[in-house]
Amino acid sequence: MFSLINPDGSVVERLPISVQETRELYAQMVEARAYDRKSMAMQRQGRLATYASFRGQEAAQIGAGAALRSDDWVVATYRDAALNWAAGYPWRLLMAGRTGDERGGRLPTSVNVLPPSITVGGHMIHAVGIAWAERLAGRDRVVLTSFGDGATSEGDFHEAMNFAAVYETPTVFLCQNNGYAISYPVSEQTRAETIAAKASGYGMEGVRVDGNDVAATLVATREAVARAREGGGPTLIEAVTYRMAAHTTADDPGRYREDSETEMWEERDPLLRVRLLLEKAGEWTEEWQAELDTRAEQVIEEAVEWAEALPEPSFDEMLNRMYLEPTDALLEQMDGAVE
Amino acid sequence: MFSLINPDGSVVERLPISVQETRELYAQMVEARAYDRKSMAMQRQGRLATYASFRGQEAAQIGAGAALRSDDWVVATYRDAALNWAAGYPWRLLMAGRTGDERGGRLPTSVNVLPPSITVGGHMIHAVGIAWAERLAGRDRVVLTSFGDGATSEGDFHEAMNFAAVYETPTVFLCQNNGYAISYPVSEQTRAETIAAKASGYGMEGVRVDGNDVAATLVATREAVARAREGGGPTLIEAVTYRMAAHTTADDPGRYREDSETEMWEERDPLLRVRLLLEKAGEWTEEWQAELDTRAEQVIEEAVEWAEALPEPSFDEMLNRMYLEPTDALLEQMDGAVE
Amino acid sequence: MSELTLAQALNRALDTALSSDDRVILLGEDIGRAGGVFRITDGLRQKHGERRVYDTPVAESGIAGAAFGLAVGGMRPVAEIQFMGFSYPAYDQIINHISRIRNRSAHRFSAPLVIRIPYGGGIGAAEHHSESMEAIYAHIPGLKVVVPSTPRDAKGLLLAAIEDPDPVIVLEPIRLYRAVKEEVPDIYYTEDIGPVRLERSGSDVTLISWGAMMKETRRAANALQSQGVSVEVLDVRTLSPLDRSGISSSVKKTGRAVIVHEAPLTGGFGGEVAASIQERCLYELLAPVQRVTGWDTIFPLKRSEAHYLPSVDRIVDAATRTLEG
Amino acid sequence: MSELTLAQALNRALDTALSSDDRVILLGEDIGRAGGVFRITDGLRQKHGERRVYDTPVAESGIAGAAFGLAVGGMRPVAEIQFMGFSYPAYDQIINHISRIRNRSAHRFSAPLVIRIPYGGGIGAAEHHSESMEAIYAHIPGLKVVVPSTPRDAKGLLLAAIEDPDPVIVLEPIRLYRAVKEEVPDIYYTEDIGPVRLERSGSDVTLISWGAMMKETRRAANALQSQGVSVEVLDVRTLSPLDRSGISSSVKKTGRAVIVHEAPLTGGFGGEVAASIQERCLYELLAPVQRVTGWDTIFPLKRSEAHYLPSVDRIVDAATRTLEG
Ligand SMILES: Cc1ncc(C[n+]2csc(CCOP(=O)(O)OP(=O)(O)O)c2C)c(N)n1
Ligand SMILES: Cc1ncc(C[n+]2csc(CCOP(=O)(O)OP(=O)(O)O)c2C)c(N)n1
Ligand SMILES: [Mg+2]
Ligand SMILES: [Mg+2]
Repeated sequence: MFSLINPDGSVVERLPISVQETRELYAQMVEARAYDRKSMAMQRQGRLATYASFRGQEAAQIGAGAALRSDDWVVATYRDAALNWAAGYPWRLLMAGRTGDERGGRLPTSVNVLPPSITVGGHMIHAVGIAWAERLAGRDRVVLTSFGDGATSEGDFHEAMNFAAVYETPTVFLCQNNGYAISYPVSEQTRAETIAAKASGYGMEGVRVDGNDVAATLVATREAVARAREGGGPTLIEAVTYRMAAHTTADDPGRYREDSETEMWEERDPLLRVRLLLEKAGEWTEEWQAELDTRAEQVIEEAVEWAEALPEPSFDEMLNRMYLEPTDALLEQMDGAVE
Repeated sequence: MFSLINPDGSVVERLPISVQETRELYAQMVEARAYDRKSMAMQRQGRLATYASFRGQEAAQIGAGAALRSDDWVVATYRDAALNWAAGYPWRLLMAGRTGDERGGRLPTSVNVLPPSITVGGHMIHAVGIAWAERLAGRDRVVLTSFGDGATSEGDFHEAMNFAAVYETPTVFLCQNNGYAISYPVSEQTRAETIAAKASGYGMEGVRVDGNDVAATLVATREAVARAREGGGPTLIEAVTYRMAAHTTADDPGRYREDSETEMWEERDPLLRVRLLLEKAGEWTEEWQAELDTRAEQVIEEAVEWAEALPEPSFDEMLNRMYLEPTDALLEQMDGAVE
Repeated sequence: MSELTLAQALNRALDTALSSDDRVILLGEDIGRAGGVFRITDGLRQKHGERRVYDTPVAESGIAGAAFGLAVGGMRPVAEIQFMGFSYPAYDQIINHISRIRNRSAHRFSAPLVIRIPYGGGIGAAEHHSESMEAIYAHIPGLKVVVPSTPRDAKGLLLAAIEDPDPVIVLEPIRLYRAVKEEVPDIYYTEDIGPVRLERSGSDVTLISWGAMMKETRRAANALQSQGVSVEVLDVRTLSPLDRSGISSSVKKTGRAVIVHEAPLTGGFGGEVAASIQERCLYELLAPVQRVTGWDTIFPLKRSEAHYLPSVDRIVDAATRTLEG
Repeated sequence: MSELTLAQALNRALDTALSSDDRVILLGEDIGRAGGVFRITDGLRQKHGERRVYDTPVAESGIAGAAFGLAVGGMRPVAEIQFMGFSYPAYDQIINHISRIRNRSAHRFSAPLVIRIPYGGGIGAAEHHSESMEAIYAHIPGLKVVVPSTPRDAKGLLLAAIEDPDPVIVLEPIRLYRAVKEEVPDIYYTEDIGPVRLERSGSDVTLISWGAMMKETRRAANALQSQGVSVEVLDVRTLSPLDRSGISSSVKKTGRAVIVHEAPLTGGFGGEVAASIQERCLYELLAPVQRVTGWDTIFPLKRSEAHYLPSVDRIVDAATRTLEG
């Protein structure tokens, strides 16, 4: 497994990224964690529909996001808010989506990120199709698709991997192996040693990386992105990480995993190790942390305010989103509606 | 690639099967080819619905079938008449199916073979479920499922392979790689070097065998069946072979492959090499061949007669096959029917 | 007898089935250790063991296909699909294999299995978690589709489905899982698959619904009754086979009908019901059969959910229109 | 103008689209080198090149999902599914992704793509090769479904589908592919998605059908006409969005309607049409709206095909019943 930063903040080998970049990645992880914390709180207060925490997976998401060009595409899931944000998805829209508002999916036209996929497995092939379209258009954009360990059991994973390999599309498959598909441990989901090992069945490159190591994830993704951009085709990256919280706010992990396991992963926290690394290098201070925290909270608070201040979605809007032009049936339903 | 008999009839290594067994396998292949020949002729005369020839694939099918115990299961496809027959499916019922008669699927209760699957990919998981049931019932039956190279592109292949590995079901996956999914060559279907290489992504054993070599196929299948029977779980066997005829009688191979390719495979004919082998051993004579041919033709002729003598399927039968007891709607439809 | 919610009644049905028939096994995502996302299988793995209750990989086609194989192999599998919105990857297995093996084999093989699918909205869930696409299942020959709306029916219909020699889809109304309690027999019993249940007798108008919308339908019946309208209420319970004679004998009597479902209007199963009514009762109809349904839209996210779900008012309104007609 | 079969008209439409819009690409099983199992894409790969016409692996979900991605990425993909019976593995992609991206993204993204699906029986094909499950597509919000029955409509509707800003399923009636020839304009033209086509005017009864069954419906109209019945014939052409006003204005005039489709009765799209008619025209109806459909069975194999397919006699009979009613 490829790694660069140990859990204690020491490095495996000289980091191929600058201190400044490391600080920036750290700041992003702090901001993402603030979003996660806030969302969990709001969910408990009944202000969100459902929420799937990514705590523990910040390094995998921020590291991968940092490997992309601003016009690259991201096609990811309900658990990928940090990745989506790193690729340009504004917090306020992500938050709006979580309150149960379709307008959260209305991304700025400058941002090439799809609204998070809720179905498991179906979206990876979209990343293949988009990448295919980009190549047909003669552009060199890359498409990164993110999904969980559980998603690799779906037939759609297989078809997406195969299409990407067959048509040599510039697609990067990022599997965040966080140990579980809800309650079902990855050790039971497959008899393969690793998820990365699944790549060879498609004649594809597969790499395994410590997903709690932001530098390693960044470097591995950067390589895959570069290969894809140069016409070298797709790559499967398995980022080994852990879902620290429950699956969603409706789930009770006590039914299927030991606290001791979660505690062990707490020690491998993706933020902690970077803080320690920076601290050793004299690049982390409590004041800077306080500054980051304050700014993060403020940014997230603004996003929440924006999302919650959206006017009530209207009845007509709901019907108007089905087609570019509403059909006669929809127009009639708008007219005659007794809600 | 595992092989035992060369195309010229010489052996790679001492055959682990007896001469008597080899003669029997040869006789079966002759009989199967007679069925194929007859079916092609009948199709041209408009006496069959559609027909998918297995010419060139007799060794793969007869070899695999010979590895099974009489109570083992077979779950195979439209192209697997020889395999199904080897597992106990009477020619007359196979033929009835091809004339377009559901009664062709009504197997004797002593035979554990499913009616041929027409959809590509969907049936492999059935072999997993049946094998699972057999284990739950405490029986040691094995389930062999056969499919083509094209089927490995379907998501259902992936899910079936994974379920079999996860639940360690006694399932043998036999892929007859005959070079094409209709017009699409296997070299384009996947970027994997071989189909057998796909097994490792499931933590499964994968073997590649010369599918035109009846002895090699038999031996490889026997090993997989034994492992499955003993609780060792599933195996993927890739039998490399070639579809000598058109995909079905509606297809024109001239659009997508060269005659020279087909001619090359003609030299690797699965019957020819066994004939040469037996001839060298003084075990093949023209008289015996004539005997085999005559008997085969007679057996097939009887099957055809039986199938074509089936009474016209009635309207009520069609409606009565939907449920064990017809629903009110069906009873009404039977009563009121103006056909 | 025990006072049970619909969810508990389903749990008891599965428990009873596991106890009384060795061939019954359960499979699905998170149904083992976690007891299912709606806890319908809660405690069953602990009680009946790992060889009766299986967690599966996230692969709905695989689940349905494996259930098919298990059934052909002699078991009585009961599969859970986590939400109706995730049942579509299994659609091919259901229509092309599960519903067809009896036909394809001229009765030699059959697939006596159950697929349980929680369906419907009303809990402010995420996208794909509120679907009501019963019509795509009710259109499949060879399949049966039941939709209980009460705890008692839930247990009896689920047990009947498990006993049935043919494959049955059991649609479970999510928002009724814990909405009401009812006395449910502790013993093993079945409710017939097929007949509608006459829930209330009346003479002016027939309200016809199933599953989740029965709640609003019952309320609308109360509201109408308090306005002096004599309302008959039918809980269809089984969409396939459809009890056309049960429905039409009611409408022949009242001369008026309102069909209520949550699915979008166009192509919803209410079309079938309305078409059948006019075929059988045209000359008795005093007004057009009304349909009160979801709009022709995708089920919306939480903030718009109230816009979508058919309301008691809409049902009352439609009934009133038939009375004026 | 050229005399073309429906199959040829589709081929010309694709050729025209490939020539006039760089964003159009075709993908599907065996559509390249082989020109498709029905030869609808014959010659197009040779003419337009490998980067316009792609053979794909046997993976229908992948085909639909890749088409979705291609469309989101700015292309105008036209996917072929080999037979309707093999479209079900793609159903999840169609309902959960293709039809929803506009809604999910509040118009930021859309999936302007076409999925062509040959459907229907009558050629004595193998199992799964004769399906008529249009109802499961017509019930999906966000999707459009067209079903041409003439060469001229086929070209015009296919080109309209390719132009459409939303996803469109084009159902192609297999047994009409080569059944008739018609003068078809050589130029680029579109037929509006939506309106029914009034094929014959009459005053006694309206025959309503689409796609493959139009052939029997036209014959039945001729037979009835020769018995002195004045028949109006509607070719619905678009199942979604459904032209309810076009249908009801005809039935208001005639007072009688017969709907003809090949799909099984229960849950077939005829239920929607009949329900809509009685909603709008109950007081003008002189007899129950009749449905002449496939039976509630799986489409049978060759030897029983004639038992299944709705016959001219059945249509005439049903129309006669409405005249007696
Ligand atoms: C097709 C489909 N099936 C089932 C579900 C329900 N479900 C939501 S998340 C999940 C587990 C996914 O696990 P994984 O892919 O590892 O992602 P994670 O949640 O761990 O990030 C399941 C089964 C779904 N959303 N979509
Ligand atoms: C799900 C599905 N998709 C498409 C088809 C149409 N079809 C029939 S055979 C075939 C090719 C299958 O190729 P392969 O698996 O290699 O088997 P072979 O015919 O070569 O034996 C296709 C695409 C089908 N029957 N089922
Ligand atoms: Mg996971
Ligand atoms: Mg093949």
